[in-house]
Amino acid sequence: MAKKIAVETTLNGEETVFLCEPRQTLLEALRDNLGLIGSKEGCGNGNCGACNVLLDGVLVNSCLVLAPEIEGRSVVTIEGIAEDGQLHPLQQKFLEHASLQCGICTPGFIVSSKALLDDNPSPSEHDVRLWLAGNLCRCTGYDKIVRAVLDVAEGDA
Amino acid sequence: MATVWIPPLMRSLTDGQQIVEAEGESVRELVAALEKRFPGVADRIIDEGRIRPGWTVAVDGAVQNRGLRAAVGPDSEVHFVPAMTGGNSVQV
Amino acid sequence: MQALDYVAPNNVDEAISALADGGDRARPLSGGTDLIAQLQEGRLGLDTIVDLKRIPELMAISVSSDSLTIGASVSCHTINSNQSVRDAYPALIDSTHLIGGTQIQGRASLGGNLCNSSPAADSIPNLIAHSVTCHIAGPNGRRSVAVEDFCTAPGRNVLGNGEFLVALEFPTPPANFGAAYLRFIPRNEMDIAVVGAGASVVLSDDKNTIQSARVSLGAVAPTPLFVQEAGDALAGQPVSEETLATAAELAKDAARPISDMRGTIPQRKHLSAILTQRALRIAIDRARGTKTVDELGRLNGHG
Amino acid sequence: MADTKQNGTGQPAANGQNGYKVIGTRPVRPDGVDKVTGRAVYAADVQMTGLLHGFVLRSPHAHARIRSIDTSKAEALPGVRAVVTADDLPVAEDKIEDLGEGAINLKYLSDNVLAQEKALYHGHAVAGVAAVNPHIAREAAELIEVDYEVLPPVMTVDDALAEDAPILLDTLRTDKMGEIGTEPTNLASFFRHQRGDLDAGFAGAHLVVDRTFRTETVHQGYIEPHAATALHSADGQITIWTSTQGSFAVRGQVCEILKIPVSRLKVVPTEIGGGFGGKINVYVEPVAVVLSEKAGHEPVKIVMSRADVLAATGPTSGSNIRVKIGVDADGKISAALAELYYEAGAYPGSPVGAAANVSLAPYAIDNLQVDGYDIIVNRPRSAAYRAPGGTNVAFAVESVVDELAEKLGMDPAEFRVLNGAKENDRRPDGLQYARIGQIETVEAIRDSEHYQSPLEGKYRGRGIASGYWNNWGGQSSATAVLNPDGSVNLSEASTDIGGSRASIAMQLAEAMDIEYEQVKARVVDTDTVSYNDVTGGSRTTFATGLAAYNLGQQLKKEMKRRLADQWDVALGDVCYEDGVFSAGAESLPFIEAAGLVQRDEPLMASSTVHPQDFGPGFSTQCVDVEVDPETGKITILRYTIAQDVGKAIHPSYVEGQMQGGVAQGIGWAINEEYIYDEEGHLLNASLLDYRMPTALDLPMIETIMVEVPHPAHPYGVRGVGEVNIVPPAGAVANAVYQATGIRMDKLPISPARLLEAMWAKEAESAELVPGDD
Repeated sequence: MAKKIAVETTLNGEETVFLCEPRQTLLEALRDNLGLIGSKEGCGNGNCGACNVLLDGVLVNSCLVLAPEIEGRSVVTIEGIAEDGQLHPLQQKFLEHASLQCGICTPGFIVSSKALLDDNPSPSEHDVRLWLAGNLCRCTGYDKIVRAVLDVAEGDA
Repeated sequence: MATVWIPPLMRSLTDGQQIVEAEGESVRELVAALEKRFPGVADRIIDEGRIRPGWTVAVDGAVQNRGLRAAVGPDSEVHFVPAMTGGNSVQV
Repeated sequence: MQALDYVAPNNVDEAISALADGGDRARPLSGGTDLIAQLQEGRLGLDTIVDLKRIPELMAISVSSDSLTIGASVSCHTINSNQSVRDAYPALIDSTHLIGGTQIQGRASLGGNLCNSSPAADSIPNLIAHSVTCHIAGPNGRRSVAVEDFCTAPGRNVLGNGEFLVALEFPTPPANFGAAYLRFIPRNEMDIAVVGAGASVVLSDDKNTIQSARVSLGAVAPTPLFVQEAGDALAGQPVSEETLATAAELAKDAARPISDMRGTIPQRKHLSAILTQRALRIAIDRARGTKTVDELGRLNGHG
Repeated sequence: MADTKQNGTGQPAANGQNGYKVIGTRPVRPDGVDKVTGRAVYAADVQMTGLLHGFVLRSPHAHARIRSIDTSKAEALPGVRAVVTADDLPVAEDKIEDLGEGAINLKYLSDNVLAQEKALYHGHAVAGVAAVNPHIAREAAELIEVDYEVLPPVMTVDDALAEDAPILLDTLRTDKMGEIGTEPTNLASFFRHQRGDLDAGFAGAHLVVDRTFRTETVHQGYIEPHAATALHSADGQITIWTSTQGSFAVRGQVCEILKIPVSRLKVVPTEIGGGFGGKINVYVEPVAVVLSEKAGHEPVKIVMSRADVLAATGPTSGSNIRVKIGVDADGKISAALAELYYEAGAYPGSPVGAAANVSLAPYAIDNLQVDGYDIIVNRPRSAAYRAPGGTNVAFAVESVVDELAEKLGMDPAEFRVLNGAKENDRRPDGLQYARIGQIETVEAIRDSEHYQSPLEGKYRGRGIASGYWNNWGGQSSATAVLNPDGSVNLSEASTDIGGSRASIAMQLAEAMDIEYEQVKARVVDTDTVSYNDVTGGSRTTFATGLAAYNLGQQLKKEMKRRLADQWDVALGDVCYEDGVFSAGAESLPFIEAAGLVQRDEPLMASSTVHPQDFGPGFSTQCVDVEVDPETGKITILRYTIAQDVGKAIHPSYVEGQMQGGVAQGIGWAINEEYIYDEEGHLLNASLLDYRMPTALDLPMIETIMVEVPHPAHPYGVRGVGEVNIVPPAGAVANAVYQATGIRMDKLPISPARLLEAMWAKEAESAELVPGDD
């Protein structure tokens, strides 16, 4: 079996050290080594967005990052979106708008939407659809997801 | 007498009749009555003592969970049709 | 995925020696959006991954009076976020906004897109239209190659053993320069180009004559195609739909596509002309300083 | 009278309507917070001590005889704990069993899980490996040596029915409703619905349109890949944690495949990341069980890759369809014929039976014939997909209907009103409809702001189409425990894919006249409640909701009985109104009563139901498209769906079902398809090249919930999950015709296909108008 290496990182705001094999993706390390199951694998090659996380504040597919790459960097996953025990406004609005059906894509959508609103606090419907085009949802037809994001954006504006 | 709609592929057994009348208080009795007039019908509808897998019986517009034991009224309309469930339908 | 070693050199020399140590079972890693996906599929027999993103030179964007230099590992997201690049090279942003979705752009780099050397790569026709020079480092020192000469076959390029791409240099556009990149995909995002077209023009001062032009196509040949004859035919011609149609026909003639699951030969030939013409129109509008955002949006499916 | 209302802002409504307190409101679902915070446990999220990881080796060939399998090198790899092949499964009988989800041949069921003599599609499972991590399991699988004799592939209806076609299954004989053929064949079954006098109907017709159509294989496309963890304990007890639409369906199938009694197997449903019909059949579950046993009773988890999901699970049938419809001078349909050839995949069981019923269902037709052919080909065994078979045939029928209306000079909505099926008319298989809402859905579209507004611009077009889905009742079981604080624990076994815990809890709350928040709904395992059919067939809110309603009635009744005893009054004197029990001077709010009635004895209720009177669903939809004449690409500009929903329990989730079905239908219409090479290799087994719609490919989807209450449900519920996917392809095709003048007879209407059709049309008109070059 391959040798493991230690990786030091800031995970959801906490200094963290974990062991991984270099061939493990960040997604695998998060789920299997660190017990953070909120990031989901829908495709394993960057085409569905269910594993999206923020790496140094930038939206990435965690299935396309090798775990050792996050040495010294900061990672925020769906588990780090709520703050001080309060749901993030996006999480709250996704619930109110029934923006999830099966829910498997939801963590990825919330992480992506947070990245969008960090980048552009008042996006248009088109901006939302373009930004979220890398996140596939098969249940909702996106309507209620886009409405939830726009609702939060308007609330912030 | 109940009215029975004969599936097209069985009409060779009923001299081409689409709809026949038959006596019976249950589907089982109805099939028995049909079998007397049109030998071979029962074999096509029943397999190992139940409605053939993949098929179902409907009485008065409703698919019958009780199959051969389902009650039939004097003015009932009875159909034998492919079963449809939550999965695919004809998995024979 | 097969077992791997991971090294992250801090400078170009360390990277050269790491790649030399690994031989042909070592591969440089930039954004990883192609490489890691291929590793997951088990398509590569590799032992060592050399992560280039800790090397400052590969992560830098620098502007001089002559040129813009973008480190080979700089992510599309970083490029998109750089206002001076956005202002001076709007056509570059056409590509960096099209490579994958937002989260792919968070990682994918121009260098990676180029070194993956897919015939359908969304950045390469654009780099050709911009007359980009590729700066390469390796065990035998440094060298430079014109971008249109970089790719040699699907998935293959001029990089020799132990060599890697350091940076891409964009000459500062002359006055009255405009460029554009367009691709055709069945969806509006998240697709591989059926055909891509990059175009650039330099107009006369009155902006009614094309002084020079470059046209390039993606996904219609084993490598991204520099259609020099189309650019040559435009040089000295007045800006008109007829002129553009002539160039479009030359692009169509130059295209030598295959039929595969993403497109047919007739479709790709046809789209070569359509996209060339559309890209030229936008390039001209940009050279003239006319707004083209709406059309761009529609053509790229962002409408 | 239909109660029609438009989708509002999506904001939670304060109160329900029509006298309901809970029904019609939009509360947050019980599993919501876990799903927005990443805590919800889906199948791949299961972790346990000593967990091994499985990998399934799959056939690289579409059609091949398996001569031998050598697993020795795989077994020798360090870290490998078990390797299994079909030889590790009990010998399955070539016999049809009804496992509650449709009749199924046990040998086919088993052979699909691990190929026995033959690999029948690219991706067919041939061996399984368990190892200490997924990487080693995969490496080991690559060391398994399979000796294949490659056979010519049979990929389409035409291939399969050709005179000298290679035979996939040696023992298969055509079943013509109980009359069994004698020759080897790829035609698994044939059936016919027929009534009236077809010849006379066509002979007397003023106008007849007769067209043939082709649709390609498509996948359900759930975002969660199949995954299962199995523990075969040393005491013989087996537990499977899996993502499924039916835990009892998994139990039934696994017990049949492994020949074990149900008492030895418990199936624990995890949260499920989408199913749409594709998570009913078992794939990796039995493999994980035998691996677990062989690996020394350690738990084994198998997570499918996306490529495997596309190559080996799910898809629904490609089809060849002929539709011929005649109308009289007034536009009334005088006769209709539909011939449906559906590709079942490697084993019999396409949804052609359901498709036959969908085919002409929206119309009242006296003279009708529908023929159905179930055909096997070297593609994955087809699985149910949202209104199975419906989208294919509705595309064909609605295209022909549109052409008829056009040739008659009639508005397509008026044509559908004139010919619309209503109460006492007959569906294609001859059964009479009870109260249905087809015409109401057409009228809702006809009168909508969308349909009434002009559509301007070149290469733009508007299309409408209707669709039917049978829906289903099925069997449900549930229990309710009354807590002393007045809350109720509702345990049910319908796995929740789209908010059904909420809609079922709401019905219990309504029945008991308590707050929604007082009901705690959870989905339980197969050891906890009695048998429960799949979440499918649009049955869950209807049937499991009915069970919840019954639980409420039982609890109220027993509470009254115990209060009468406490208060020493006659049972008939105890009233329950507005959440308060009373009898004479006695009065007690529900919450307090809940404590009082359980002083002497706890209180719980159980309910089992198997309703057979389920109401079918209809939908009519309207779409505006724009076609790029230079690329053939379709842009969906605007979309409105009207659907008869019976009664919307949780309107947000009903709208969500409508919007989701439309989105899938649009994908099917314009881009989704399986692409194979000549040898039968699936080329596009990724979410890059299997092109499901992204957020940027769709507009907002406007919903009109038409409420024609279903008479046989206490709240009028009809299934709402499926019919929405039936019309979109037809609607889009009709809109494309308006935009381009071209009737597309193939799905998907991909840019390449539409571009070619436009070229062909250009060439044709160039020929017709000499000199106009």
